[in-house]
Amino acid sequence: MVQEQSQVISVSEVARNTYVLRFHSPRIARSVLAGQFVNIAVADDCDPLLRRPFSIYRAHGDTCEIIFNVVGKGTLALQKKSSRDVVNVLGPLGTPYSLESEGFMTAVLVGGGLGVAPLPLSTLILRNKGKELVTILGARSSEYLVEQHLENVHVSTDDGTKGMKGTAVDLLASLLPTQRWKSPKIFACGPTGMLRALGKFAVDRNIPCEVSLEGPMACGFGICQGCPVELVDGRSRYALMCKDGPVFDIRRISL
Amino acid sequence: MVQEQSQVISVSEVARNTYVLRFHSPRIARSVLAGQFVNIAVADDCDPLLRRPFSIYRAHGDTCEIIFNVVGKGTLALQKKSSRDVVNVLGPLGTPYSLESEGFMTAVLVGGGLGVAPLPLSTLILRNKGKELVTILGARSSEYLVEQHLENVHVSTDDGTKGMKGTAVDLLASLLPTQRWKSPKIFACGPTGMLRALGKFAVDRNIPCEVSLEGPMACGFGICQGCPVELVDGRSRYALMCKDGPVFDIRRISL
Amino acid sequence: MTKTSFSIGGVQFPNRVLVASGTFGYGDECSSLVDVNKLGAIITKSLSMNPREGNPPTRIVETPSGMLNSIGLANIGVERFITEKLPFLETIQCPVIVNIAASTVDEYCAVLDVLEEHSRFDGYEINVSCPNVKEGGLSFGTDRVMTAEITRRLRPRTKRPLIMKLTPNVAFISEFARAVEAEGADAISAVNTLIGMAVDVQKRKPVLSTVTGGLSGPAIKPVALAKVYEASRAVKIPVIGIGGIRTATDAIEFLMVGATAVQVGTMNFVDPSAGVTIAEGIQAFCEEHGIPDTGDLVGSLDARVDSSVLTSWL
Amino acid sequence: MTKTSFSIGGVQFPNRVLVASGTFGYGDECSSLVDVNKLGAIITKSLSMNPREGNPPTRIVETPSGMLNSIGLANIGVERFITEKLPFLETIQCPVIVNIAASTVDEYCAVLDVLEEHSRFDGYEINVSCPNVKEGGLSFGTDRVMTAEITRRLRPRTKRPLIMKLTPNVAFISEFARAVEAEGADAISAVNTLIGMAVDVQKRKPVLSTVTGGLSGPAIKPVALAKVYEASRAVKIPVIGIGGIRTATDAIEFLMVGATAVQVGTMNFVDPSAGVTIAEGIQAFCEEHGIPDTGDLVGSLDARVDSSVLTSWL
Ligand SMILES: Cc1cc2nc3c(=O)[nH]c(=O)nc-3n(C[C@H](O)[C@H](O)[C@H](O)COP(=O)(O)OP(=O)(O)OC[C@H]3O[C@@H](n4cnc5c(N)ncnc54)[C@H](O)[C@@H]3O)c2cc1C
Ligand SMILES: Cc1cc2nc3c(=O)[nH]c(=O)nc-3n(C[C@H](O)[C@H](O)[C@H](O)COP(=O)(O)OP(=O)(O)OC[C@H]3O[C@@H](n4cnc5c(N)ncnc54)[C@H](O)[C@@H]3O)c2cc1C
Ligand SMILES: Cc1cc2nc3c(=O)[nH]c(=O)nc-3n(C[C@H](O)[C@H](O)[C@H](O)COP(=O)(O)O)c2cc1C
Ligand SMILES: Cc1cc2nc3c(=O)[nH]c(=O)nc-3n(C[C@H](O)[C@H](O)[C@H](O)COP(=O)(O)O)c2cc1C
Ligand code: FES
Ligand code: FES
Repeated sequence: MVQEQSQVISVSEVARNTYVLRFHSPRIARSVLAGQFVNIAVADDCDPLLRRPFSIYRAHGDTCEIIFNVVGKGTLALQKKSSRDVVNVLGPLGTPYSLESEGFMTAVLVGGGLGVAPLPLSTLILRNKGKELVTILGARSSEYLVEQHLENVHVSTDDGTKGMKGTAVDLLASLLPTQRWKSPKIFACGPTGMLRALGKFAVDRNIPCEVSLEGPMACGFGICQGCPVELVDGRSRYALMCKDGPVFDIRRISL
Repeated sequence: MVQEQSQVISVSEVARNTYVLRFHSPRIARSVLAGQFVNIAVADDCDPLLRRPFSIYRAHGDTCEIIFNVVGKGTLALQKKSSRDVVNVLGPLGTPYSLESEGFMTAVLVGGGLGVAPLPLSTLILRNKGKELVTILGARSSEYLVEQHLENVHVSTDDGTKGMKGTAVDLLASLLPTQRWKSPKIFACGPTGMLRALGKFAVDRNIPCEVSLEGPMACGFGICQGCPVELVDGRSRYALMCKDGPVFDIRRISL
Repeated sequence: MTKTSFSIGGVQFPNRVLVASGTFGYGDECSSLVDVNKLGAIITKSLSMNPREGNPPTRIVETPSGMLNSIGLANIGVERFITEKLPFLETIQCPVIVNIAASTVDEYCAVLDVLEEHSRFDGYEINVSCPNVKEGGLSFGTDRVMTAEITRRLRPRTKRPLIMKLTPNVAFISEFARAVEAEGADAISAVNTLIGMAVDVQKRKPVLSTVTGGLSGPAIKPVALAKVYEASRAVKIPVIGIGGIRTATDAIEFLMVGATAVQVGTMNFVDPSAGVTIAEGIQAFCEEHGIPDTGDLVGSLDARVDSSVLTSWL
Repeated sequence: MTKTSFSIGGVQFPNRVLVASGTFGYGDECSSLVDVNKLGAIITKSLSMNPREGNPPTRIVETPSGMLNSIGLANIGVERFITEKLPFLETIQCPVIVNIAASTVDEYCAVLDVLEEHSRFDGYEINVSCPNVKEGGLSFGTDRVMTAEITRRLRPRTKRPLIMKLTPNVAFISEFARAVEAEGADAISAVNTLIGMAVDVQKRKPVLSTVTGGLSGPAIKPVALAKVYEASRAVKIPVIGIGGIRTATDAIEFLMVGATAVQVGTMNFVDPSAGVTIAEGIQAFCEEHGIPDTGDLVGSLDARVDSSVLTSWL
């Protein structure tokens, strides 16, 4: 975990209301693992006060990228950044996907909406590991889809404008019987509702599944205790989303 | 007084740390009088919360200009604006210089530092009225001087890098005996310390003098009662800087 | 079409967004910028018996997401108000609530008596955040007995709505709410400003001439909301929510926690039409959610009260 | 070279900028990001006798220039603190103040007794913003008698500095300051969070699971400053100023109004090295102004006290 004053390189629109911010951050770029995030100070003044968390979308050489939707004042401020600006970035934060594990042969990457964010970095690592790769994306409609830097992509949209009409979980359910995935494991990211449905699907079929969660955070590195995630059993009632997560084995948590 | 959503046209640096912001504001541009000001909303969010007051520097056609130094977060936000931005402008506000009065023949415009702000608009009006014009500027050093759009300019700098070494008041004092100004009247703007010295100078010599003041404001149009200016006599103890001013006859107020 | 009107003490208000005392002058100053008839009501600057010059400069200072003021209740006094401002107020339709400030209980009564002679006024809001000169200048508003006493003395003098405006600078605002309800107040306004301070470190002096002042603006919204929640659960009379309201969403938060109406204060300085925009925003929210009456929002919060932090750990 | 150190109750602190309880963990979490030895002291997260899981989500929400929290004093309990955190704390030089929370007076005593067995700790800060289970969960901190009682019971159990941390949610903090001074507290910390609230209007629910929570951050700075001013004028013991400190200038404001030292809270979440930066900034200010000792700033405000708004009109 380091704090870097990062020069913004570019902000570009890659899909409807969807932006990629690229910044110079050598220490984070070199150490980040797939599923980890950064916490970015978006304003100079006091409003918005807190940093904003974003998954690392891509990292190459000295640069990192995040991908985001403009949903409020913090993301609006980020969208307005240009190469004249510097942002203060804290990272890499959190527990990554356990992509290095030997316990699976096929990685099924599932991204709902901007849940695509941690998937390109995951793809890169999985490819190097020589794992089989399937990517399943869900989006509201085709104009919101971000399919770059992924492999073996299957697509669903809520309105049917591209791919299967339905959710990413629907698509997964329809694919599963037809495909011959050798010892699959799901790595997912997306809205809580989707993760809940996906979790049920995976547990019912006994497919291992790791999900990356989202929720309010103040510090992002474990000192405020502001980000509890309810555990289903274990010694403690809560884990911290920012430190013990954002990636959790679906069987450990209650969504 | 109107409230306009004004398209920013440009922000340009005209002297050291000194910027001119030009914006499209037809209703204000057409009605503003010299010495009046606008109150500009600088941020979308809550910090900084209040508008920032600026004298109108120039107005032509549908556009207005203000000139400012970056001194804090509000002026920093303005400096960062570009032609992609819109600012909300309230104006024109306040009581202008009484340039239309018959009581003088020579207008001695005195600007200390960014007190030059209301002078170009004054120059335009005085020129149309056929008045004699003398302009006296004071600045910290030559790089801070803004001499455009003025007439018959005399300059002083604190460090002597241009014109007389000394303050604008020193310069005025040295010019007065040598010039043959027919029934002069001073119209000044600048830091309170300078206005105080200038006021004493003018009152001692019985030269009429109007000054434009600066100070904290919340609303800028008379509803918060936040901007009292102490009066030397009269029915009330205070006038409102934003409404009764910012221009006052120096004999009416206690600085 | 959503129903937006409501009534307090028999007076009908066209909508639930009022402009707060001291932030909209006497109603006439903003009339070129905003259609005041689209407001729920205008609440005037606090009026005292005699004109007050107010405090020396500096009277205001900006703070993060807020501002401090120490105006000193500068006002033209009730007589000049009648002669100079009533004529304009006669020309507009929206309700006018006159806010009264005083430094003795007798003065409150005297000001109200003058106003009672004029039929234009729709009610009174009583500012109890004033120094009680008989008690060495301590604020009436932090003393429950005095706050009740002011209510008791004013109540029989008018049939118009009597709205007691409470200060947040107390441990439990519910105690004050109950006290004024018991004395017959028609409604409560909550809250006035929080006591705060700012220092000029270069000059080593307080920024405000009076050392401390009143904090307002979005910064205080969370505190105001908690106070309104506490007050409205303690009494049956309507509570008018005030403090840091900037958007329609802010106003709806206040309605949901139990406010019957809201007041917009500091934001009038930033945007004199804030009140109208917020009133329209509440209506749009209702239309979007199929809510027939803005009153349906009032107290509609789904909260497990027992788990309030008042009985929990921070 | 400016003198930056000072002492409270015989303990020497290297500088006047401490990190506030609950905003810096137990001291070890941030050690990779910031040189903790450059802090005036670390104040730990509040510790109770037994571990506490904390409140259900949602525990935090951002507000204009601030945040609300309802952590529920999630902590590992004093025993695990000793076994898991003491080893790290032994490796650093800066003073460590342990903050204690409890729901009975006996529990405060019991936690302190455990800590007394370890020489590493330089003092105690007592968080009285806890629900008093014997009184139906009302906060100890808004009850002057209970606040005094906790002090009285703890005082004889330790020779180390006993710092009572007061809540701002009272009308007159000076009364509480005097009460704990009379019972032998070595110092006062002021302030804890302001009670506040936020609503999710789409869900019609409070954002926080506990309905209300504690407001902190720059938004509360003006209020905290006024409380510290009031408290420090009421007592002779040192007051440690807390609330919304973001910059060295903010910290100097607190020192000038009378704080002997300050604590940085919420800003640690935004910048874990805020405390160190602020300590350096205070020193730079002193050097620039030819001030030989940061202590010369303490109470150096030039204020005409009689004109405070407490005895004036807002
Ligand atoms: C570990 C982690 C990784 C994330 N990665 C990404 C990413 O790669 N790309 C991306 O676009 N977003 C990501 N998010 C969510 C992102 O942090 C929020 O969208 C952002 O903070 C919103 O800031 P804002 O100021 O624009 O919105 P605000 O003005 O704060 O809020 C606008 C709306 O967004 C909701 N919201 C705010 N914060 C969050 C949050 N943390 N989670 C869910 N909803 C929220 C609010 O409830 C509100 O409705 C991530 C969040 C976490 C916790
Ligand atoms: C009627 C009027 C006309 C003005 N015209 C101009 C103009 O044409 N050009 C220009 O550059 N400035 C002008 N000013 C001053 C300008 O409004 C302030 O410089 C500006 O508000 C500072 O905002 P900020 O957020 O950048 O600074 P802040 O962060 O608010 O403050 C930075 C520093 O500036 C000081 N300051 C803040 N506001 C004022 C103020 N109103 N007057 C004096 N000092 C202040 C503060 O005390 C602080 O030291 C005018 C002010 C008034 C009242
Ligand atoms: C500059 C100013 C002047 C005020 N004057 C009065 C007043 O005269 N009487 C009164 O009852 N409240 C007065 N108030 C308090 C407001 O009516 C309101 O209660 C408070 O500002 C909180 O609301 P806000 O955060 O929306 O501003 C004043 C507030 C401000 C900022
Ligand atoms: C997330 C969070 C947790 C806190 N936990 C504690 C705590 O355990 N004990 C305590 O005495 N104060 C606690 N506080 C209060 C702070 O120590 C401090 O008094 C308060 O936040 C005001 O300072 P600030 O505005 O600088 O944050 C906490 C504050 C926050 C924001
Ligand atoms: S966000 Fe602070 S502990 Fe997780
Ligand atoms: S700034 Fe509000 S009355 Fe002058």
